[in-house]
Order: sequence, then C-alpha cells, then structure tokens
Amino acid sequence: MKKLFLSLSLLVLLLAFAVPAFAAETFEEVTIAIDTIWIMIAGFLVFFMHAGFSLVEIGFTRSKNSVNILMKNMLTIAIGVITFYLIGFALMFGTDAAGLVGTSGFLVKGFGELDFGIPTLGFWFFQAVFAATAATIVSGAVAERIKFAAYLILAFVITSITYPIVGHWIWGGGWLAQRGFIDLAGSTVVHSVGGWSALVAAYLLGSRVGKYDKDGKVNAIPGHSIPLGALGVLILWFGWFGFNPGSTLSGNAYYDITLISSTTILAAASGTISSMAYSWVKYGKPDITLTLNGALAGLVAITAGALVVSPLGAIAIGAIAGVVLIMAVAFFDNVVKIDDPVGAISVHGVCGALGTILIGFFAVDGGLVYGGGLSLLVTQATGVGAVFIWTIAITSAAVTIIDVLIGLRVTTKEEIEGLDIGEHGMSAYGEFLLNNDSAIFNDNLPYPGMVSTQLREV
Amino acid sequence: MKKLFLSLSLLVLLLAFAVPAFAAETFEEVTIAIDTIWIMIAGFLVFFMHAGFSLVEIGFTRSKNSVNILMKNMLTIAIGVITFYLIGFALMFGTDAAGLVGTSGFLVKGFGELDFGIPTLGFWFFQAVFAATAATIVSGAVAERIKFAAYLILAFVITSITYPIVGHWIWGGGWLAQRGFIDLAGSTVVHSVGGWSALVAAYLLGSRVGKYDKDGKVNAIPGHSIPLGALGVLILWFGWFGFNPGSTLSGNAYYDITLISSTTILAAASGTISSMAYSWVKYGKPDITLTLNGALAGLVAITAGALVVSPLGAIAIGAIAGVVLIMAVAFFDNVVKIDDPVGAISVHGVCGALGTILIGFFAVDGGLVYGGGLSLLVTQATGVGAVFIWTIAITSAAVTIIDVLIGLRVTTKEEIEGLDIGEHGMSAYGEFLLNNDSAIFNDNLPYPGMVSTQLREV
Amino acid sequence: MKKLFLSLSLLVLLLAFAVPAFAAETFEEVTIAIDTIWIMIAGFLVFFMHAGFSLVEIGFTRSKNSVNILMKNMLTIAIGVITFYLIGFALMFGTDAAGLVGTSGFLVKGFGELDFGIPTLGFWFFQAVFAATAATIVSGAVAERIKFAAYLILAFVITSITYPIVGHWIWGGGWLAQRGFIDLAGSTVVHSVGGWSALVAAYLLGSRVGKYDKDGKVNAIPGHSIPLGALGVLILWFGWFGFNPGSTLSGNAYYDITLISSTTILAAASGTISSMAYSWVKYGKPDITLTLNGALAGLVAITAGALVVSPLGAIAIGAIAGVVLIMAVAFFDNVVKIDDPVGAISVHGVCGALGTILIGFFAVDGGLVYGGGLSLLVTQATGVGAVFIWTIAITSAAVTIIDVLIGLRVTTKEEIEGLDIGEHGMSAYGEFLLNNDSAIFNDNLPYPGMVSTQLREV
Amino acid sequence: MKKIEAVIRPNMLEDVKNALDKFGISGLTITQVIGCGLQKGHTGVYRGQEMSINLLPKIKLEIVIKKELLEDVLEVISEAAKTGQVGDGKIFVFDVVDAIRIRTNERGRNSLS
Amino acid sequence: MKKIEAVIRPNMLEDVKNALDKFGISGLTITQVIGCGLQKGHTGVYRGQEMSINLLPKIKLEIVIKKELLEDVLEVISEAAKTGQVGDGKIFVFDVVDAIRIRTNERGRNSLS
Amino acid sequence: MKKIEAVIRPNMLEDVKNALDKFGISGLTITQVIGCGLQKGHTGVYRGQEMSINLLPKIKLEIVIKKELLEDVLEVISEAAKTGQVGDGKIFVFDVVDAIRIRTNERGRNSLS
Ligand SMILES: Nc1ncnc2c1ncn2[C@@H]1O[C@H](COP(=O)(O)OP(=O)(O)O)[C@@H](O)[C@H]1O
Ligand SMILES: Nc1ncnc2c1ncn2[C@@H]1O[C@H](COP(=O)(O)OP(=O)(O)O)[C@@H](O)[C@H]1O
Ligand SMILES: Nc1ncnc2c1ncn2[C@@H]1O[C@H](COP(=O)(O)OP(=O)(O)O)[C@@H](O)[C@H]1O
Repeated sequence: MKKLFLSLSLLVLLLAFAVPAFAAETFEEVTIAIDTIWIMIAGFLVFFMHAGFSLVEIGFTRSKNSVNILMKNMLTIAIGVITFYLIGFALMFGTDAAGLVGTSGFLVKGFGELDFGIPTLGFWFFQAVFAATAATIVSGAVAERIKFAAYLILAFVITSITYPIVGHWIWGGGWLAQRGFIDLAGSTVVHSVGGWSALVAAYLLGSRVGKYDKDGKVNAIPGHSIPLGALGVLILWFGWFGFNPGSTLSGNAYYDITLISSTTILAAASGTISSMAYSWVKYGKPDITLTLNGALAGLVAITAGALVVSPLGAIAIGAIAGVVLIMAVAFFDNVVKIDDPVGAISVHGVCGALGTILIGFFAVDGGLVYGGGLSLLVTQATGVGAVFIWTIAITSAAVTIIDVLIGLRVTTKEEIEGLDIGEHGMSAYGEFLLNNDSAIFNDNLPYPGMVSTQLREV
Repeated sequence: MKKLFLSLSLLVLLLAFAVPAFAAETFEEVTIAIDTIWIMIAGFLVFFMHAGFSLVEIGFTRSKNSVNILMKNMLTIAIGVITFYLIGFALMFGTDAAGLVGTSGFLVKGFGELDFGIPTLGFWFFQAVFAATAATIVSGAVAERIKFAAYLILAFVITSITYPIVGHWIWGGGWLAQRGFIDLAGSTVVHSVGGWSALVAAYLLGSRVGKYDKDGKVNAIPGHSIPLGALGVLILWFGWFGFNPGSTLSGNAYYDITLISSTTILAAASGTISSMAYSWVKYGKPDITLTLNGALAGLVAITAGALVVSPLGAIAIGAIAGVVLIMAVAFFDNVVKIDDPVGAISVHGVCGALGTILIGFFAVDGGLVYGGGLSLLVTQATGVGAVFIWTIAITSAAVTIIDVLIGLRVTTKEEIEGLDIGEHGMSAYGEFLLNNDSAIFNDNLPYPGMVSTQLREV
Repeated sequence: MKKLFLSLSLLVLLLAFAVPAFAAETFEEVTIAIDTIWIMIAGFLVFFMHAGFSLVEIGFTRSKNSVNILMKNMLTIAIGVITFYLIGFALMFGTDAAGLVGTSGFLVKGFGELDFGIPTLGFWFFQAVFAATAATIVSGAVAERIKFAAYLILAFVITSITYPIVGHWIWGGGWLAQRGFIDLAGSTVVHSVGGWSALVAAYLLGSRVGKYDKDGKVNAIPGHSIPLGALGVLILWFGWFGFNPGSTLSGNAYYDITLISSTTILAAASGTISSMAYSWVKYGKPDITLTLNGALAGLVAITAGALVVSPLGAIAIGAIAGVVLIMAVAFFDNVVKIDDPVGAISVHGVCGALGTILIGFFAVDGGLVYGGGLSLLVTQATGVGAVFIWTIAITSAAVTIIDVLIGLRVTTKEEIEGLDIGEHGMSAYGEFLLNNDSAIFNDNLPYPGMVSTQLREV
Repeated sequence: MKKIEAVIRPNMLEDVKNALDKFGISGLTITQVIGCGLQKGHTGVYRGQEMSINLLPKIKLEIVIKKELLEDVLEVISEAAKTGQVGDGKIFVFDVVDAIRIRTNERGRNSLS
Repeated sequence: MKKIEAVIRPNMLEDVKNALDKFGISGLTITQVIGCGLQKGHTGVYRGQEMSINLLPKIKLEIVIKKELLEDVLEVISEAAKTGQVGDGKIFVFDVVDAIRIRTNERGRNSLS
Repeated sequence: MKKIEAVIRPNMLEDVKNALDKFGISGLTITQVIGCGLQKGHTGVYRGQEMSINLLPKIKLEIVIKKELLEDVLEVISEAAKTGQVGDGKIFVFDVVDAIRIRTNERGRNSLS
C-alpha cells in the first residue's frame, strides 16, 4: 500500500509539473547541476543586493525623497532585467565584432544550451542581476533632484548600452579580455561603470539646493535613517557573497570559491576598520556613514582581484580602499564640489578603479609586490582608463539628450517640497512629524539627541 | 605530526557530533545530496518571506497597530509549522481517500525515508514553510481590527485544514492533480487559498473605522512606513527564488531551475513596469504602493506556470497581472467596499487565480496562444473555481464560529487607540511623536513633506 | 561559426579569470564540491545574522544610541574576522596542547588543504563568522553606556582568546570533546560564551541611568523600534538555518541536514508559542519583546542538540526555553538587578546552557527520557560549568583591565545626551522629533498610541 | 482681538475643524501636545515592567479672532469637542495686543482673514 | 514686556533667525505646528484614493522682548519672512505680566537675555 | 487667572511635574520645542562636514492657575527646574481673560481643576 501510495504520489507530482522531471544520470550532468545551483543561488544573493542599495540610498538622504528613491530602485531592477533580456545580453555575449560589441543573440536566442557551462538562461539570469546593479549605483548619486522619467531613460541606457559594451570588452571576449585584463566580478565592469556614470550625471544635474552656499561653504545634509542605511550595507555585504564567489561561474571550483569568499570578507573587514580609524583621526570621531561606505569600499576594491590575491593581499587592498574612500568623499564634496548624497562616485567609481589597479601590485602571480613586473599593472590601468573614457562619453551624451528632450531636474519648488509629493503624490512616512527642511537650515535645527544641557548628577 | 593532528581532529569532530558523519558513497547518494541541499536552501528562502510579509503589512498600515501585526506574523509561522507537523502534512500527503484528503502520516510518521526523493523531514520542511505562507496572507487583510486570539484560531484552521486539503487535491495526488491541473508552486494552492480566505475574513470583519464615510466616500488610510513596505517586497521577491525554483523539488533538474528562475524574475519585472505605468495613466502619478503590489502581482501570477511558459510568456503574464492588480484594488475599495489594507485579496486571490488561468493561454505545450485548444484552460478554470468555493465555504464557517465563540473584532475604542495598546499593552515606536489618528481626520492633517508654500528662488 | 564563438568566448572567460577554471573530475571531487558550496552558503547565512543582531539591538534600545550600536556591530564583524584569521583559528584548531589550546596555524598557515574535508580557507570562513557572533552577543548587553573604544578591545579579547579556547575544548579536539560533550553548533561554544561575557560586562558596567530608582524600583526603558527588532529576529531565525544545518560540515549528510533543519524550526516555533503564552498568563497580555526573545531562546536551546533529538524533543526543548527565558529576564531585571537592555544574558547565556543540559534528557541516544542513564547529562553539565567558569574569569579580568586602562563607561552627561552624539558626533535619525529622555521620565510621557480618551461612537 | 487656546481630544479635531469652517473661521494653528488634568492615564507593560502613562496626547488649537465673535466661537468649539467624558479638555481666552499679516503688512483686525 | 508669536513658513526660519541674530535678539522658542488660513492645501493620492490636505506645516516663533523693541522686531520678522505669496503667515502680539530666569531668579525685564 | 509658560530642560520635566503634583497642581499642557538663549549649541560632523547646532530641545509647560497661587507656583517650578547652569530656561506669566471646561461648560476660575 505504501509503495502504491508512493508511486501514485510521485506520478502525480510529475503530472502536476506537466513536464517530466529531469534527473541527472551521468557524472557530467551532476557537475552541471552543481554549477547551476551554485550560480543560481549566487544570482539570488546578487538580486538581494538591490534591497541593500535601496536602503543605503534612502537612509543617507532625506525622508521627503524616500518614495521617489524606492520607486527608482524598483524600476531599475525591472528595466534592467527586461532590457538585458531583449538587448543587453546580446551586446555583451553575442558574436564578437572587432572586439567591441556582440552582434547576435537578442532575446537570448541562438546560443547552444550549454555554451556557458550551465543552461544559457541560468547564465543570463546571473548576468541580468549584475546589469541592474550598475544602473542602481547611479540612482544614489542623482538622488533628491532628478526627474523620475529622466532617470528611467538613463537606467535604460546604462543597462542596454553602457554596461553591456564594457561587459563585452572584458567578459564577453572583447579587446580587453584578449589582453589579459583581470576583473573577476566587476570592480571595473560593474562598479566603475556605475560610478563614472554617477559622476557625469551628478555633475550635469548640479548640487542639491542647500548643499553649497553662495560663498562655497559646504553644508552637511544628514540622512534621515542611519539604521536603514546600515542594514542596507549589511545586506550588500551579504549579497556580495553571491557577487564574488558566484563569479567562479562554477560550483565545482571549490578552491576558488573558498579563496574568493575569504578575500572578500577580509577586504570588507579591513576596509571597515581603516575607514573607521581614518575618520577618527581626521574628523575627531569615528564617523558612521564613512565607516559604512568604507566596508563597501573594501568590497568594491576586492571584487576584481578576489581570486588572484592572497588573504593578506586582500586585507591590504581593503585597508587602502577604506582610506582612499574618505579622501575621495572629501575631494568630491569640497574640491570639485560634485554633490553625491550617498558617496556612490567614491565607493564605486574610485574604489572600483583602485581595486582593479591594485591587482597590478597584489596579484600573487604577476603583481609588482611579488616581483611580477609592470605588464599586468599596465594592462589593468589601460582597462580602467578605457572604461572611464567610454562611460564618461556615453553618459554625457545620454544625459545631455535627456535634458534636451524632457528636462533632467525637477523644479526648485518641487525639490524643496520633496520629490515624493512632486513625482508620486505621497509621503514615505504617513504619520511621523519631521523636520523637512533640514537641508535648508541644517545649521540651526538640532538633531535628535543633541541635547547640550548641563545635566544634574544622577 | 600534522597527520596525527588531522586524524585526532577529525576523530574529535566526529565525537563532538555524536553520530558518525554520513558521506555520500554512491552516485545516487550524490544526486540525493544535491536535491536535498537545493530544497533546503529554497525552504530557507521561503521562510525568509515571512520577514517580507511582516514588513509589507506593517509598512502599509498605521503605527498604532504594528506590534499587533508583528505578533500575528510571528505566531503564524509558529502555529503553521507546529500544526503542519502534527496534522497538516498528513492531510496533504497521507494515503489518499477519494482524491479528497490524506488520511495517514500524522506527526510525519509512516512514510518511507525517501518517498519524496529526499529525506521525508526535508520534504516536510519545505512544505511547512509554504503552509505558513497561506495563513500569513490573511493576516494583512484583517489587519488593524481583528482580535489577536481570534486571528490565532483562524491561522490554525488555515494551516491545519483549509490549505492542506487544497494541497492534497493539487500536490498530494488528489482529484485535481489527476486531471492534469498545473500549479507549479502555488498560485492557487498557496496564494488563492490565502487570498480567498482574506476575502471572507475581511468581508465578515467589516471595514476599519474611518475607511468609509456614511455617504460611502472612500478615505485613504496611508501606511506609516513605505520604506519598510518596500523592503518587505524586495525580501518577498528574493524569497520567491526559493518558492518557485525550489518547487522543482530537485537540484538536478538544472534546465527547469534556470527556466523557472528566469520566468519568475521577468514576470516580476514586467508586473512592476505595467503597474507603475498603469497607475501613472490612471491616477496621474506613478503610485508606489500599487507598483510594489504590482511586482508581487507578477510574482504571484507566474508561480503556477513558471515552468510551462516561455520567457516572453512570463513577461506577458506579469504585465497583465500588474494591470489587473490595480483594477482589482479599485474594485474592492470602491465597488464592493471590502477594506483590505495591504491589497492581499487583489495580489494573492485575484492574481493567483489569474496566473493559474493564464496557463491555459500561455503554456507552450497546450496553451491557447500556441494553438493548444481549450482543454488545458478548462482544467485550470475548474481548479480555480473549486478552490474558490472550498476556501470561501470553510473560511466562512470558521470565521462565523470564531465570532460566536470569542468575538472577531476589537472594540471601536480599542481600534481607535490602536491594537498595540489594547492587545499587547505597548507601542511599536517608544519615542516618536506620531499623528495617531490619521485615519480619523486624514483629509485634514498634512503628511510630512506636504509643504505647499510658495518658495523663494534659491 | 557558433562553435568558434563558443570556444573563443570560453577561452576569454578563462583568460579573464587569470587562472584555469577548476572542474571536478572525480567522484570524490564532486562530494567535496557539494560539501564546499553547502558550508559556504551556510556561512553566508551566518554572516547575515549580524544584520539580525544589529537590528535587535537598536530596536530594543533608544534612538539616541543607535549610531553607536551600529558602529559596534560593524566593528565586531571586522575585528572578529581579522582577529580570527590572525590568531583565533590557530588557538582553536591548531595543534592541541594538553587538551586546552591550539598552538599552531597562525594566519591559517600550516594546515593541509583538505584537513577539514573542504579547502581550509572555506572551513576558516565558516568558523570566522561564528567567532564574530559570540562577541556581538555582548554588544547588546552593554549597550547605551559602554565606551566605544572599550568595547572594541573587549570584542578583540572575545574573538581572539575567550571564544577560540572554548572552541578548542569542544570543537578543536580539546578535553571536553574527548569526553563526548555534545554541542552541534554552539549553544555553549558560541551562545553561552557570549551570554556569560555579557553577564560579566553588564554587571561591571552597572545599569543605565534611570533603570533603577534609588529605592530599587525597576523602570521600563522601552526600545525605540519594535519593527526593526522584529525584523532582526526574523533575520536571525533565517540565518540560523546556516548556523545549525551548516554545522554538519557536509552537504552530503542529507539525513542530518534535514533533521537539523526540522528540529531547528520546530524548537523556534515552540519557543515562540510558549513565551507568548507564558507572558500572557504572567503579565496579562502577550508581550512582543518577550515573544521575540522566546523565538531566539528556542533557537539557542536547540543549537547544541539539533542532531541528537527527535522533532518532538525539539518541540519540548523550545517550549521549555521559551518559559525559562521569561523567568530569566525577570530574575536579572528584578532580583540580581543586572541591566541587560536586549535580554542577551537570558537568551544566549541561560538558554544556551539550558539547551546543552537538556541534551542529557532528550538525546534519543543516551538521554534520560529515553532511559539513557545519567552519564551524558553529567558530561553536558560538566561542559556547561567549565565554560561558565572560564568565561566569567577571563571576561572579568579583561573588563577590569580595560576599565583601569581607558575607562569602561561614558560620563553620565554623555549617557543622558546619548552616545551617538558623544562618541560619533551625529544622530541616527536626522529629522524625526523624538522624546529622547524617555528613560528619565518614562512614567510620565505617553508612548504613541497611548490615547486613553473616551471615544464617541463612530 | 482675542486669542482662543483650546486643548481638545485628538480624535475630535476633525469635528471641531468642520464646525469652525461652517461658522466661517478659516485661520487657525494646531500643535500636538501632551497634558494632564482630571483624566487618568494608562498602565503599560514592557518586558514585564509596568509603565504608568499619565500624560496623554492632546491637540492644542490657537485661533485669533475679532472680539465680537468670541462667545460664538467658544460655543462652536465646546459644542463640537464635547463627549461628556473626563478628558474633553479646556479652552482659555487671552487678549491680543496686535496682529500683522506678513504678506501685506496689514495690522490689527484687518489682518485676520 | 511683550510676547511676539509669529507663524511663518518652515523654509523661511533660517532667514528670520539670522535677521533676529543680527538685530541682537538671541532668546526665542520654536514649535512645529500645522495651520490653515487663506492658503489652499494639496491633493495627494494613495492607492488611487484622493486625500485633501488643508493643514500645512508652519513654524511658530515665540519671542519675549522689552516693550520698546516691539516695533523694530516686528519689522525685522515680517521683512525676513515675506515672500509676497499667500501663506506667508501672521504675527500676534501679547502683553507679558512677568518673566523669570530660572537659573538666577532674576525677574522682569532683567531676566530677558 | 494667570497662565504660566515655562521653558525648561527636557530631563528636568519629571522633577518639575512631581513638584507640581505635590503642590496640588494637576492640570498642565506640555509641548516639545526647540530654543536658544544664552546657552551655546553643539558642533556635529557628518561625512566630514561640520554642522553647528544652536537650537536645543526644550520642554514648554503651560499651566493656567488662579491668580493667588501665582507666586507659589512660580517658586515651585523654578526650584525644581534649576541646575544653576546656563540653559535652565525661562518662565513667562500672562493674564487669562476666561477659561472653560468643555465637558461641563463651567466658566472662569471654577473650570480650573
Ligand atoms: N490648568 C490647566 N492649565 C493648562 N492646561 C490644562 C489645565 N487643565 C487642563 N489642561 C489641559 O486640558 C487637558 C484635558 O483636561 P482634563 O482635566 O483631563 O479634562 P476635563 O475638563 O474633562 O476634566 C489636559 O490634558 C491638559 O492638557
Ligand atoms: N486667525 C488666526 N489664528 C491663528 N492662526 C492663524 C490665523 N490666521 C492664520 N494663522 C496661521 O498663519 C498661517 C498662515 O496664514 P495664511 O492665511 O495662509 O497666510 P496669509 O497671511 O498669506 O494669508 C496659517 O497656516 C495659520 O497657522
Ligand atoms: N526672550 C525669550 N523669548 C522666548 N523664549 C526664550 C527667551 N529667552 C529664552 N527663551 C527660551 O528659554 C530657553 C533657555 O534659555 P537660556 O538663555 O539658554 O537659559 P538661561 O536662563 O540659563 O540663560 C531657550 O532655549 C529658549 O527656548
């Protein structure tokens, strides 16, 4: 009876799924299964990073723009995934033309089922969640002032053109790949592309109202929720374990997986410590948003070289990135005066480039520190430079065209009221009483807890 | 010495765990191991969806009820898991009686160790986290007015009776399974069961104080934290990658896994875009809570057919669901006037049924669009109808009995003060000053950021 | 052409990653791959628990200290990981000296590549995320009054000395391991070590200003965000599925994995229900923070015995832990008057010890309930006692030395203003208007929603 | 000119505001306050510790009006805000020395809209 | 002594405060309020339902000053707070019977800093 | 009748309230405000940028009492609220023209509880 039940039940399960369940029958199939589940799970973790990006972006900005930022993040994922299905994947992994761009494979058609080691749709999935990431980085830098519709078009351009073409150069068999350029999981492909696009967009948009006084004085515009921002960073760190170790593109590469996971966590840890310590020295107190950025800086920087450096090398890279991050934030804030609310340019652009170049020093095989000569360093620098130029060029063009067509920036009135009301007709917090104009008079209003009273002894 | 250390250390590890570590020794064992870790990880992700549900529910409602909602969510998981261990699993997967219900296997006893392909407890685990989901869906619709004790009983009924019996029909070898009804991961089994239970419970409870004026005017009752609601949706989307791809019930089915993951993400993406666009057209601005619901609508709708439609089919299903979602929300709000604070009926009930039926159109094998004739569509519609009738009937009975026994709804005084104080004696936010009566006078009080001043040029 | 593309593309992928991709070629390699990806994914989940700890700690405390708590959590991870790389792993898993401590393997050097079944760095990774957990437990108990620098040193001591040495005794081949002491995933190794360190540190620090009146009256100091606290608990529960099932240290042990996952979820569920019910009986209403703690109590308690008890045994252990938790919280609050804002001592210290000892009763093989005699119980109690003494001793010494060197506690003035301003110069919520002195006059100020007006009928 | 300060229940605000609108008063300022009077508070419990809450949320309305409207407005407010239960609140009346409309610099009675 | 109560636009607070600083007024108290007057509100949409918002955020400034400064301070405030658009706000003036500096027990005019 | 407006340190509220309770005053209204006077503010740092904070959180107490109690209540409050450090706050006194208990329509002195 039990037997009967069993077979009936299994039969029914099969029927229910309408296709015969496929079971691995050969050794090779088992290794494909292992690769597939590893890459898919890694892809799920990368997807989850979007929650992290969303939280960092709203946490580090004012509550009057939170609805708008969350909408941008939701739509970035949606546009990124659909676009990358229709166009992006083809440009990135289609038949190579002159080392510059893929020219076939639109709608992920025309590939062999196992061209990429696992079923092509699985490989597409992993790449698609990466693609959306590059666009999301921009979202933070342009927050609190870009028109919603303008942003949607920009996100479309990044995921359908800017990113896939760089991706083709480096991961799709293009000219940089052919020169031996090393970028395991995208310090350059993903983070620098996002960061440099952010640079251009934030520059062309101009700074937020209240960020710079007429006399050039820089005002702090504190974020409205450090807890959400910190949760976002921890989610990103968690998701990075899909981002980097998943980029082995194989679950069977067990040495690689463990090395990458270890260098990733060590670089993040040392980035956290070095940025905490450096902000303490430089500004008198350990600064939390810089420390949070520092963890991300370590992660971004190790992303290119996680497989080619040693654990000690990873600690070094993270530590350097944590310090450079703080210098970069101060540089963009005070010197070039480009207003980047969440530090996206510094974290992703600068530290992405930094990490890519540091491979030339710390690669166990070929790095300067290990006596490997200059050639790797030159290759890495070439790639960083080429991606910088391409991204600046294409994003400048795109942003300018968008500006002409529909306008880039909301009105000053809308910006002061907040984009949530202006663009979406509602507020993020229906009940809380907030100081909504903190940007305007931030050197007058106290922040909670800033009670400076002389206290009686208790 | 090293060798010695190694063996000592391993020996000790073994001792420490008190049982001999089991290692795969045959090819079959390896495939079972792969299936097991895949299903367990998928189950973990499904568990995590409860965090998503919790956040969506509190984010979309008022802060004065957040403690109560979180308590409901915690207890739903707890009751769901324990109940499904004692009773639910037996009714769902026990020896079939007349295609209607399982009749053996209480306490998950009496099954062969590998009856379900992986160890039975592993299969139970995966099914248990699903069961709790169906109950949680109801929690959102009855929020802000149901008695805590009444809800606990209702959650018990859903996880021990309502859901397992539908589950038996479709996944446990029952009559619908035998007719070839397709529901991969539960558009109908989980979501419609939850959604239709929500419909009945919300209807019998009546609307929240202040939702409808005497003259029938509908008032908005804005949620108190869109950021938490949005985070909840992203966590749900993330968890869905356990829900759908995990429902292959095999980690070796690598083609299925990659197809399901891809259709899932594409449907969610197109649901996001279509609901954003439709709300923009219909209400003048892109509405965030409808867009968030739209992503979920796409996910719910693709859940049944993720393995039997193409990527383009998935995009179509998601797009349709995103629009239907908005029409359904307006319908329940304005026409039948059933007050559903989070849109659970529309997202899970309506879009669950919709997605199940759309298989009749979009199934590559047997769908109308591909010239497959009507028979699949009829089967799908039959299942949707049967589950609707069963769920409405059993939930009506349960809710009525609960009402008679202990009362369903808190007093008006308690509802206005908030259930947090009334049911649990404390508040969710110990420090924030809130507008707690926003529901009562929501067309008078401004929401943060709603500053309409004429601003000086800056 | 397609073929050409394929080979070019794959070639390029290889080049891009700079090392030849490693692919499993033997049966044994496949089993290692399965073990590796299982343990790494489990480790990722354990890492994510740090987000859970962070949220519980800030949610259950006042907003004026949230920045400080988040900084402590970030640095705990960072210090824990780096320290455990440099020192901790060696003390825990290096060559045994007298059953007490490891003496080799600093910088994770000198082990064979597969000494631990998977690549050594992978095993290190899994252990490193555990190590940081023990320190984080302390963070909650000392919240709202410890100096930032003092905490950093304490975290260093715990992850580099306190924890690794206990770890050596039990998991590294030390004297307790040799006696057959059972602690699968660390009820004692991780949670009790954290809990007893918390006990000492909270005791030596003294209670927060306002917690106890001169006449000994105990004041409630409500947390500022129950939603964040509850999300934290759900994240912890989710992460626990890495903590416990991952501690099989093998993905091929599929029976073990499914049993552990099931006992884990069942104990958490029954802990949730029993603490909810007991708080209802004892205090008149079901208390949410105790219920959330109750879920954690169930998880902590099952952690030692998840593999050696039955599902029903797990339900019993969880239920007992949920009740003992509430008694312990009341005991520390009212009787010994040690101020533990988040209940860390009760949850991790008490329930960790409890769960370890309950193995003596509920172990299917050797437990008293199953007629197994006293010997297992004695072994378990011995281990619990030894770890208690060691942890109390070393932490007392460490805390005393820190106090002498740099001082342990912030000034009263800083404590009342909040550590966010004092230690970090900024606030967690830049905009919200808060009652920051709720601790001082908590029996005067209302909490949101506490509207006791007589309401007109609506 | 007189200034009326009324401390009322939060959930009566809508009714009071509607009544004032109907009467023709459009200018007013509202503050969230907490207060105590005869009305008793609550007891809450947090982790087993009792908390007594004796300051309750109220809404303070401030309205500056021409002298001759005083009695009527007082009646409108107390009518609309009354439930007959302890905790209904209080109204206080003050003299106003002067008033200015910032936009136009109008002074005195004319500045009241 | 006189008390000035000014209800102004939130985003004008910085300008007003700077103007007062310059004039030499350092003591003031600020409250977040919501209010309505001639200014029209907003319409928001939530899940397809319209919400009309006719109480708008304002800032209330309270300043107690010596009588002889009254006219000057009134001018300083209304100058700085003016945009010329509906919604600029109102200023009311009241008599103060007495004032005390808690720290020193100084009474009357001397207690004003 | 007189109205007392006292601006005090947030963390002195409990002491002041207890002192008033003891004295027999049960009716009062509390508002969260921010203010500045002689007391200096703070400097914070956010991402390396300094922020100067010169408006500090205070608590405003409003109490309407019978005239004859005025001096006693003033003393009770200033005693309880004093720390002797800059920032202790101010008390202002105003005349009250009339008072109404909404629940009962009692007017004048009788309406004060
Ligand atoms: N003497 C007073 N001075 C200032 N505010 C008062 C005074 N008496 C009452 N209030 C305010 O009025 C509110 C309602 O007063 P209460 O005495 O509870 O109402 P009732 O008039 O029904 O007795 C209080 O919460 C307080 O804010
Ligand atoms: N009669 C009044 N009593 C109390 N507050 C008032 C009165 N009139 C206006 N206010 C306050 O002043 C604010 C601005 O008033 P409004 O009439 O919009 O400005 P304007 O002077 O430009 O007509 C209102 O939001 C309200 O808070
Ligand atoms: N002239 C004034 N008008 C209105 N409020 C004032 C005035 N002077 C002081 N305050 C209020 O009193 C608070 C304390 O004043 P401060 O001058 O710092 O105290 P102290 O009396 O110790 O000098 C200020 O923050 C402000 O809110």
